[in-house]
Amino acid sequence: MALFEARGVHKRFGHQVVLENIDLSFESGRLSGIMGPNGAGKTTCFNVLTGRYKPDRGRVLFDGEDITGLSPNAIACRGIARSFQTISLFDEYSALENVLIALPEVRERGFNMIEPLSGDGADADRAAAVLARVGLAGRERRRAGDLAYGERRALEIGVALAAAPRLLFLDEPTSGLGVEATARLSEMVRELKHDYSIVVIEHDMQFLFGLADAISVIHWGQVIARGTPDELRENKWVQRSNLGRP
Amino acid sequence: MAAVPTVASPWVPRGMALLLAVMATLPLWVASIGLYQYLGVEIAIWMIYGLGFNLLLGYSGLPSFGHGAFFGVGAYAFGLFQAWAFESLLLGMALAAVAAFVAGAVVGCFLSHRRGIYFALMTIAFGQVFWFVAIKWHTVTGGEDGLLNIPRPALELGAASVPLNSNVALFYFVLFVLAVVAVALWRLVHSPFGKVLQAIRQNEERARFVGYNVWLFKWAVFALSAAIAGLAGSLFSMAQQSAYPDVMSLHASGVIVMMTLIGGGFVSFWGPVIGVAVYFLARDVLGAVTETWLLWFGLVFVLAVLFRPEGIAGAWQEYVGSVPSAGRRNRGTEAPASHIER
Amino acid sequence: MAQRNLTRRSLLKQAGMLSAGAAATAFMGPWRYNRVYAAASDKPLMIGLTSDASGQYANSGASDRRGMHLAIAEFNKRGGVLGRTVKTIHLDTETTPATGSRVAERLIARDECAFLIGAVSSGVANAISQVAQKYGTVYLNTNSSSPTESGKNCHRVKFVWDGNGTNFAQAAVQNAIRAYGKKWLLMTNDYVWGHNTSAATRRLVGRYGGEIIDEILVPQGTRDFSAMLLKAQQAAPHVVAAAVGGDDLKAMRQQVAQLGLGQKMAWINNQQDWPDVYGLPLDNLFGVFGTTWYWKLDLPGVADFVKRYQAAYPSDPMRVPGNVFYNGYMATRELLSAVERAGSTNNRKVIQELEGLKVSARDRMQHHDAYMNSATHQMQQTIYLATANHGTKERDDMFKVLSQSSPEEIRDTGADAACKLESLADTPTYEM
Amino acid sequence: MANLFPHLLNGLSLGLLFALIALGFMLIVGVMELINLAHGSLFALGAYFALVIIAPDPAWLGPLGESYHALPLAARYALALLVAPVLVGVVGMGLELCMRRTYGKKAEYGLLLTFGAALVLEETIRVLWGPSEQYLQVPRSISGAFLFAGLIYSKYKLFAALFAAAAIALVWLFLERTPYGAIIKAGAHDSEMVRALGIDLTRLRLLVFGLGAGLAGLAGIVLTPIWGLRPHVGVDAVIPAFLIIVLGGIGSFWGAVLGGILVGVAVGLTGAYASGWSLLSMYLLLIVVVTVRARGLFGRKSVLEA
Repeated sequence: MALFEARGVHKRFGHQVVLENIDLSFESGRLSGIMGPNGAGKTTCFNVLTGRYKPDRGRVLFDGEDITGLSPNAIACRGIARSFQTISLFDEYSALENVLIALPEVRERGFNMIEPLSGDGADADRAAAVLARVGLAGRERRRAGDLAYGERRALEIGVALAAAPRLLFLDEPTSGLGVEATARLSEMVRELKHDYSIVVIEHDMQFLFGLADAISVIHWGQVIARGTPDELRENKWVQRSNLGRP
Repeated sequence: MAAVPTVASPWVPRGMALLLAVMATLPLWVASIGLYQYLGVEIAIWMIYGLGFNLLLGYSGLPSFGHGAFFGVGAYAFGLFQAWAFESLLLGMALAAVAAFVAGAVVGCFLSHRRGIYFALMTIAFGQVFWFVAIKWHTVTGGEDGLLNIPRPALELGAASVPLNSNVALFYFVLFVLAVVAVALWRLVHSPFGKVLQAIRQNEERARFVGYNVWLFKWAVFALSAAIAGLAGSLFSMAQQSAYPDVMSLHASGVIVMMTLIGGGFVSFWGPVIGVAVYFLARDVLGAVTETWLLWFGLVFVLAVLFRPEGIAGAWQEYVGSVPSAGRRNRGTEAPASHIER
Repeated sequence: MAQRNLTRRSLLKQAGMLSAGAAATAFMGPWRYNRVYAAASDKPLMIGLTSDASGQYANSGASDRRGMHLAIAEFNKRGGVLGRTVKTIHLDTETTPATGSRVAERLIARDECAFLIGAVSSGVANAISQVAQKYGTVYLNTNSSSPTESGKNCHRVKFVWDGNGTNFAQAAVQNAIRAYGKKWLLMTNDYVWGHNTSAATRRLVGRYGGEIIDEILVPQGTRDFSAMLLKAQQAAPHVVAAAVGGDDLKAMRQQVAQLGLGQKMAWINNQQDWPDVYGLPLDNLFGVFGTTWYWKLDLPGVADFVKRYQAAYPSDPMRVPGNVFYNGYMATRELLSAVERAGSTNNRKVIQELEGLKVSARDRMQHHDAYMNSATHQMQQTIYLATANHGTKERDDMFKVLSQSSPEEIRDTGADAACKLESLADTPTYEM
Repeated sequence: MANLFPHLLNGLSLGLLFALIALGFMLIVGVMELINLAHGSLFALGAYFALVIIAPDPAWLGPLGESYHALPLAARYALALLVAPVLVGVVGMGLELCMRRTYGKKAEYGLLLTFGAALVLEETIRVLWGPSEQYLQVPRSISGAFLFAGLIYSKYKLFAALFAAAAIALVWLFLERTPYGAIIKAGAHDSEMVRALGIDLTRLRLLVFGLGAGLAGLAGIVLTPIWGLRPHVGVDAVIPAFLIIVLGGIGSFWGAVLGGILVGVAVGLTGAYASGWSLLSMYLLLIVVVTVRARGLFGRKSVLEA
């Protein structure tokens, strides 16, 4: 059984149908990709899957449990973490604090009002390890708002990773990055693949084709194709879109 | 891996110890600088109120323009308890805090999914409702004449009983409460709870996606802050030996916002403490000199917002920051957003 | 000079505190606040003025203060009181009771005022008097006309100089029933002062055979009265008795004037304070209202008093004194005279002197002798009913005085029962 | 039922006045996403300016003084209605110039600046004109009363309500039919788009603030003959304005108008049938509406929420 499944998901904004009868399934231990042109409904799809919007119809299942319409925090607590296309950090916090606050160990103590949450101890070591993993070792005490763009992208993933998620959603992680930084990120995600089940939205197909085990293509709010990268290279739409060139 | 620098968070940081120590000697020199003991009592009470308020405004980013309501609820609850039940200092104060907590919890249910302007407006609306009720329900509250003849019950410590009738005695008691509240809040803002609040202020949506129930946190901090306001209110009713509806007015609620911000509540734990002291002293000193003191105060306030919007604490931090080494130790620990290097 | 004084005084005080074991004594000591400072004859007599300078009574507060200043200036010209120059310090009470409390604490503790004078708002008066009673400082409520001030909120140290809502109602109700009719409608400001005043009217209307057909509550802060005035028209009463005060009254006055309702039905207003109406068109002065004094009373001394006012305040936009000024002046003058008669600023002696106060009609510039009710501490005085003075060319002659009632006729009998003064023994001694 | 009708009518006219009060506030909050707490002081300032224009101190005008005072009151009143709001608009523009320092910082700073400006303006009025009650003359043709269905109504109130309706219509025409209006509306939606259109955002803000302040001043002149005039009269205006905007939904013109009318009807009806609650009614209305509809009646998502 798939780790995560969406069945017949439907979402409308006013009169505009954004998602129509979407079926998706993501396997455990794999990196799944979602691609499609801008405005195709990829991000809305993510938002529905991670709880920001309730779908009008359809069901979302995680590990067999129906999580349709649960709040984002409830979904996050079940082990689904996500990053954002537009960087969304706690800008006044240091990089370390950004990760610290996202650790499940800290979350469990969220209503503890007495014990300090300090920058040392086991939690901090854990957080520092996450930062090291996304290439931010030595940047722990930098204010997130003061980090360079590429570093903020990495921290964006770091915050999601901190939750030790059973499923990690990455929303356009290469957005705004140059060729070199994209390559570095690609390496990092390849590393993460060993330990996490990942879903990535991208319009950079090259990036996705190099990493993904399976890809779904969304267009006009519908899944128009799915398969392995190799299979999709043969797909007409992908070829026409001129993005699938290796 | 580089060692993560430690930010020690002692129970009583040095700045706090110094402040409390200086305040403890106040009765000895207050008259010689041309002030008077009662002013010290009010300032200490409003510091408690301000610290609790800044939990909401500075730390959680929730601008409440109706917080006077809870201060007033505390004052009335204390007074009514003494009148209807029996005279008891600590029970009365506890009841005041609980009453304000309950009021805050109820109001919080309407507010906690609001942000920014809608949050501010709803607090104004609720604040007005409380004020209105206090005026209208005069059989209980005494209306605009206030609830009068509220006693200052003695502090019962086992066998000993310390009367609080003199302003000096009351001052020391208030100072003790201030110390307790300051220590508790200092712990709180460095605890996971406090850190989550600050995270919510910075980025509510991300906090939600990291797995925090933002509504519940906002609700809890609102009720908690209301409880502290109620506690301060109970002390105020003792200081004035009356409870008046005008502490619940929009104007009074606006003043606590102003004090907190002018002191630098956005950037420092101590912002409200500084702001309260500055406001009260300015009012007392300028007010005796000129009838148009509000004009001068307003002008200074406008200039402060234009040129030093981070308030006095912000200006201080900037100054300290410009002097190498001198204040390095301090600043990380005192600002709401801590362990930062620039 | 002043500075040296200050340091010397504070040094003395510090030395005193330290020798007495500093804070410990104050902390543990029994609560009996006896403040007596040896009154060196060269030490100025400090008086704290507590009338409002901002908020809705700012304008009346200023007039109140001018009255006090004139009385004090007249004493100082004669060499002060008991050989001491009288000095004043004013702090704004902001029409806010909580501020009144703090100001009173400050004036007593820091500025060592011998007496406190001044109030327009009853809430503020009440807050000040509670603090004053704690220290034993004599306080004069000059201009707040709430019946509670000499009723349930009376204090041994507080003396009330204005006529109150009940007095004015007493003066008006019986005549109005006879003249206009029995169906009365009450318009009541929805707070304590309004309710107290309307309760007094209600009682009297009942006693003289009238009938209350409705009561319209006016929340504090009301600016638009159109709905209430429509309602009043629909009810068609013979008399509307209004107990509306402050800014609410100012707004209501203007709207009643626009509708011409002042002529359409009989209105009984409680008291119209002179600073509130001065300079407004006469239409705004609708109905019958009370006052304690008017500058055109045909009595000896009045013209001279007006001249003294004009000489003292030549540039004041208010060219003639009104009731608020009069009350401020009279209260201050009588206090200082009482101090002279007592030969001391000691609070007990001054209180006893004031409790036995009798002022002749001539000195009061009123039609009847006045006296202090020693049980309620309210000045018992002549009350005048007046109405707008249409048909004169003189701009400042706005009132036409209709009648005058002696203190006995308008006595607030409820006050004696409601007022429980603290005993003199329970009032700390105080002397500055 | 016969008794109810006059109160509904009265509530409607009240509502138009409330909408007029909220109009300037609506423009500024809609375009600049700024809560202008100085709205009330600008409201008062308009009335005080009108006071001077209608009956200036003859000494100021020198030889012209006498002939100016000889002009009919109606002419001087009309002049005041035109000129005083412009003067207030200029003051508002001055405030906007100060405001520039706060752009791009925390939204609270703009709020605080207007709070401080409100203090300063009110106290300045107190110093210049004194604390006492002032009286604004209105021409004879619109003062006095008229009889309708057995009840007396104020002519001025009718004039004020019609004037408010006209002002609302004019602002609507301005927003809908002029290029400036189009720009303002665009600004209200999306400042990025405004920039993309090549519009000078700096000038747009100055214009909007001036216009909003001028409308506040206009409302002050119209309301003064009903409310009376004293330095702190602005407090009575800023809170309803605030409330109406939230009720109607931030950034919505019709929301503000409808919000004003709803508040007017609520205050009018409670004033007649439960007068003790007439002031509280608007707050209760707000709590009920905003609890049910988070962004008011016609509200859009606003950056002020973030």
